[in-house]
Amino acid sequence: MDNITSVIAENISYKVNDNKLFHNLSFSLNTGESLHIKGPNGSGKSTLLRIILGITNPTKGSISINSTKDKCYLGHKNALKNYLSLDDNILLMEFDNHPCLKKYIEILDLKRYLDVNVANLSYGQQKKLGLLRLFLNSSDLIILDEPFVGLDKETQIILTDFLTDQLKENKTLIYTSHIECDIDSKTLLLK
Amino acid sequence: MDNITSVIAENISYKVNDNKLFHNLSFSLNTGESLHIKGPNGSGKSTLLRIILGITNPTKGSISINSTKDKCYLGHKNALKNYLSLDDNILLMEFDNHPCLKKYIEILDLKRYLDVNVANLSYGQQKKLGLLRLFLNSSDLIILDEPFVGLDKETQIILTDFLTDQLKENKTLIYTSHIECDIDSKTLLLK
Amino acid sequence: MNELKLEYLKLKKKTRSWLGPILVFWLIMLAFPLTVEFMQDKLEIGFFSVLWIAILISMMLATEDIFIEDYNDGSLEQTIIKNTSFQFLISIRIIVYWLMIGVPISILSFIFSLGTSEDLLLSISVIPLSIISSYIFLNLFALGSALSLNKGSLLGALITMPLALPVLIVLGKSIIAFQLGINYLEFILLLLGCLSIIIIAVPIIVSFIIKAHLE
Amino acid sequence: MNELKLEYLKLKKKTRSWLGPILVFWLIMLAFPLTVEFMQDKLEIGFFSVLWIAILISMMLATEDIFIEDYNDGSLEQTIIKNTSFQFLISIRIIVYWLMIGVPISILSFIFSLGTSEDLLLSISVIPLSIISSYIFLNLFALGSALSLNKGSLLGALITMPLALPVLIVLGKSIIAFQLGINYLEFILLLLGCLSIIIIAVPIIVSFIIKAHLE
Amino acid sequence: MIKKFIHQFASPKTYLYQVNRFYPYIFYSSLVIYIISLIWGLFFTPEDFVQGNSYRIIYLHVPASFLSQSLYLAMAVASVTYLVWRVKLAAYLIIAIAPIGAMTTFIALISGSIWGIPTWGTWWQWDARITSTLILFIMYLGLISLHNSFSNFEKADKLTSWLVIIGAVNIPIIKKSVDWWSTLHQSASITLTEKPTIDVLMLYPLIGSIIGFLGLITCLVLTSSKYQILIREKTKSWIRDYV
Ligand code: HEM
Ligand SMILES: Nc1ncnc2c1ncn2[C@@H]1O[C@H](COP(=O)(O)OP(=O)(O)OP(=O)(O)O)[C@@H](O)[C@H]1O
Ligand SMILES: Nc1ncnc2c1ncn2[C@@H]1O[C@H](COP(=O)(O)OP(=O)(O)OP(=O)(O)O)[C@@H](O)[C@H]1O
Ligand SMILES: [Mg+2]
Ligand SMILES: [Mg+2]
Repeated sequence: MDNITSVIAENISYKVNDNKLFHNLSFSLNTGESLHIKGPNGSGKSTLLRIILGITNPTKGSISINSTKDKCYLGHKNALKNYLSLDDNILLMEFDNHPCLKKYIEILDLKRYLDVNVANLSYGQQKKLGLLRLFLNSSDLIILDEPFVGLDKETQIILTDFLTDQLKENKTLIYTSHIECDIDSKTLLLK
Repeated sequence: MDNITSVIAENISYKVNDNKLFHNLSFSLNTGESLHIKGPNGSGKSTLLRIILGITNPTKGSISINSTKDKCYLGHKNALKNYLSLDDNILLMEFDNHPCLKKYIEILDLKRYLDVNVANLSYGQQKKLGLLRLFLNSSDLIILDEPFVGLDKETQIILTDFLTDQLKENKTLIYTSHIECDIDSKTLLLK
Repeated sequence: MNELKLEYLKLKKKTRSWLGPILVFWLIMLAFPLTVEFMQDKLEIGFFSVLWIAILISMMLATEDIFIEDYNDGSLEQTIIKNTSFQFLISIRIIVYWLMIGVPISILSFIFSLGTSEDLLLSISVIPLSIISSYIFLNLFALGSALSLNKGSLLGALITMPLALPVLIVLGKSIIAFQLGINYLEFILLLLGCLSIIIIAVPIIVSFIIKAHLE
Repeated sequence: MNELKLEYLKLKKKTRSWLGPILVFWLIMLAFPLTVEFMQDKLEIGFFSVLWIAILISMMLATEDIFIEDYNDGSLEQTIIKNTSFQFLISIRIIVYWLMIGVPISILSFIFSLGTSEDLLLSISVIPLSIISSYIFLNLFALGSALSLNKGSLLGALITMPLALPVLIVLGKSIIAFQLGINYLEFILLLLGCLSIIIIAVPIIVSFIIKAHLE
Repeated sequence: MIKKFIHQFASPKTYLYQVNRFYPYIFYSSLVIYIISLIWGLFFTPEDFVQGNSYRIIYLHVPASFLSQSLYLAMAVASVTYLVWRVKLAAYLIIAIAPIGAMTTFIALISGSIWGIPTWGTWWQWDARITSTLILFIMYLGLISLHNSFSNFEKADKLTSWLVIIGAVNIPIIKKSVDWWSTLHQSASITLTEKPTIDVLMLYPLIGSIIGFLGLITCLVLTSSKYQILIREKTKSWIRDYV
């Protein structure tokens, strides 16, 4: 396993309206490594992830990411279209021709619901559909914001196994989760 | 402790578009008792809660609830107004004069954010604000759909303790949760 | 009236929802004389037609998200499981919208019509018409909005359009009646009659529709 | 053009979003002659004014939730972190809206104007005007919509209104120019000029605004 | 008893097999009838004394107008059946008929408008019969979108049936409008009780065209109801055998 550095954060700080979320944070991650960002509610975990993604700019410091591929991100919001059927949503994610699509639809037990509108799916089923973006990803860097929320035990295990496999394939993983999970990872504690 | 029956469900069934969610379900709960509805994603837990609340009608069967007070319900959605500050949201919930308001704002660590728009709060903070409805409730029957989602460890414990106290005060509790919690309750397994 | 206050609070903070329709009304009334080179005396001909249409449109805009926001964020469920009357809350909300949007627009109507026709009596006669009609339209479009809670649905537009057209016709006729000095009051009474039916019927129907949507 | 297909798919399923504005356009054009007792020949006077206003309003309605839905459901974030150009996607979306709403409305404009003026040449001259103006309006209001991503904000309306009025004036003048047989083409060229600037500028500004909102 | 009978007969499965059996007969015979009456009406009847040749649009207008109402009545009957006996097939029929009803009403409106230009000098008049026909058209569209706006089919069926029944008051209004209000529009020229007020030479082809049109539209309804059954029962095992 060649350990190439894939994410380096140097002295990043962030504050909104005099609310200092974090200060002089530095870390670096190699490929194949995973980082679990921990901290109480409102400590700035999601914000840090958005900074890593480049959506938000840090007040100070810099982030560099060693990959030209698209990042794979899943946040609190699922980025699904409520008024479209499951099928159409897969089309929108441009996964309709993905070789593994069938397999994961099967695994996640969504097959029966392909023509049901997303609005009618249960909370967990919507989350599962959102997770398709992860399961079918083709990127080096995976960033997940509370991926286990709303999933039943069985799916949580499937997800953990998948992530462990991805790490073996030398991908980099950064995630937050208030739910314990068995992924071998470094920890970053905020506040 | 006088055990009065507070919820009776008789032979309820529900189906949508030939998708039979549950069939001939019966249970009864006394005051001071708690029911944990379990089941995989999409098994109809949320739907069952909505049937108990009277929002959805069961296809067959009947539910009777032995209380004239408002029910206390918290679903997957927080029923908050994004564009209003925390303060205004509390006003909308009509809790602005509640004697315990201050205490819980303190406990939930929301004090600093009273004039921040809900849209800017973190996921867990929004959930906490939604939980105010529960903490300040004045009803006999408490119905919660995955209340632990997105909360940090500390808040999860606060919530568990609160619910245990409520049960001691002879309230009835019905909830679903994929996250384990230490509430002494009956179990109903769907599917 | 705590409900009234709370509804007011919510609407007030959504500047776009209440000031938006008023601005659109203003835009239309302003755009009308700009787009054609009328002589001042001819302007009056199309003016009232445009005025009624502008009221119609701004009321339609005002009601666009009158229920859908509550539907999406889960507030409707909280409202329904309460013991308070749902119909009552719907009426209250419509009244608040009317006070915050309908009434200011009626005053603007008066000003614009005074500016165009320079006939004080005629302009004053516009006030009751626009006040009543804006209330009627608000109710109608609130109904339409409830019917279209589901994004894909056109039901709202289909049902409200045929109901709105007759009101427009009556409005048009009232002005002519006023100008000819006949029947003006009868038309006002007719509108009030419609209004009184609508005020009672709409909250009932809307509450029924919303409950059906939530199920 | 996979992007075009996907945008089309999304809009198509939201019947209300695309058919709604068309119906409103239709409603306004239908309401206009109903509200005033015009002679057929006088009808023409106010007609074009109402036509341009109707196009303006329906384009405004069309763009109301052109970005806000993606903003609320988290799709915008997914789009931004992709390597594909965000500006390009915005242009594509506006084009799809124009094809699904602007173009049908232009055709309706032609039909209505033929029905009113019974002058075939004049009605044909309306087509390029409405096609170009609907595209301009769509771009303008898309900008407004991006500025108002935050519900409380009126910025969008305040910025787009002053920009929309000059277009309305030019539209009004073009028709008169056509009727008098002068300068019609110059006006078309003027509009095309505006359009070409707007087509390039709006996606850039909008992508910038949206990114600022997401931060 | 009745209930049992209805349920047995009206199972989607039997319905589907029966439809497949009779479909070709209905289709070809009505096609022949319609074509013959059209040819007869268009080429072998004299020019109208007042209206000249334009009256010949009657062979489209009258059947379409007639069917637009009959289809609505059929929907009303199906709605009652559904609400009273809970026959699923009836619910499928309602939603199968609605688009076709909308289509025929549209044809009636368009052909009437076209006819109006030479005879009345205007293509539209806010006259009672025309207005109520327009309302019928809007009602059809409304029913379709009502059904579409609920994802729970059962609930959609129930609400739609109620609305169909409520909306049925419009039908007598259309029928009687010409008698209640004096209007531009023709009053009925063919009734069951009185002697027709129309020339016999036009009458037979007209009746023929109505029957033929009726048959053709029935075929359309059958096809669309088949399609509806395939969608709604797609989870049932017998459908898989059928397909
Ligand atoms: C848009 C305009 C029109 C509409 C909506 C319309 C609608 C109707 C309707 C609903 C019927 C009743 C069919 C029935 O009772 O079964 C009908 C019948 C008829 N219409 Fe029209 N019509 C229109 C224009 C015209 C025009 C312009 C004419 C000719 C001058 C015309 C001539 C007739 C005749 C002769 C009948 C047959 C009457 C009967 O035998 O019952 N209609 N039309
Ligand atoms: N405009 C603002 N004014 C004040 N505070 C703000 C503002 N915007 C955001 N914040 C604060 O910034 C923090 C953002 O936290 P973030 O969403 O990153 O938390 P988190 O660690 O992901 O929490 P959770 O576990 O609840 O998801 C919150 O504490 C929020 O209150
Ligand atoms: N229109 C519909 N067609 C088909 N299935 C539907 C329809 N509406 C709802 N359902 C199904 O009904 C079920 C509703 O489940 P519900 O939301 O009650 O699940 P849940 O047990 O709360 O799951 P979760 O743990 O994910 O919250 C889902 O399986 C959903 O797919
Ligand atoms: Mg977070
Ligand atoms: Mg659930």
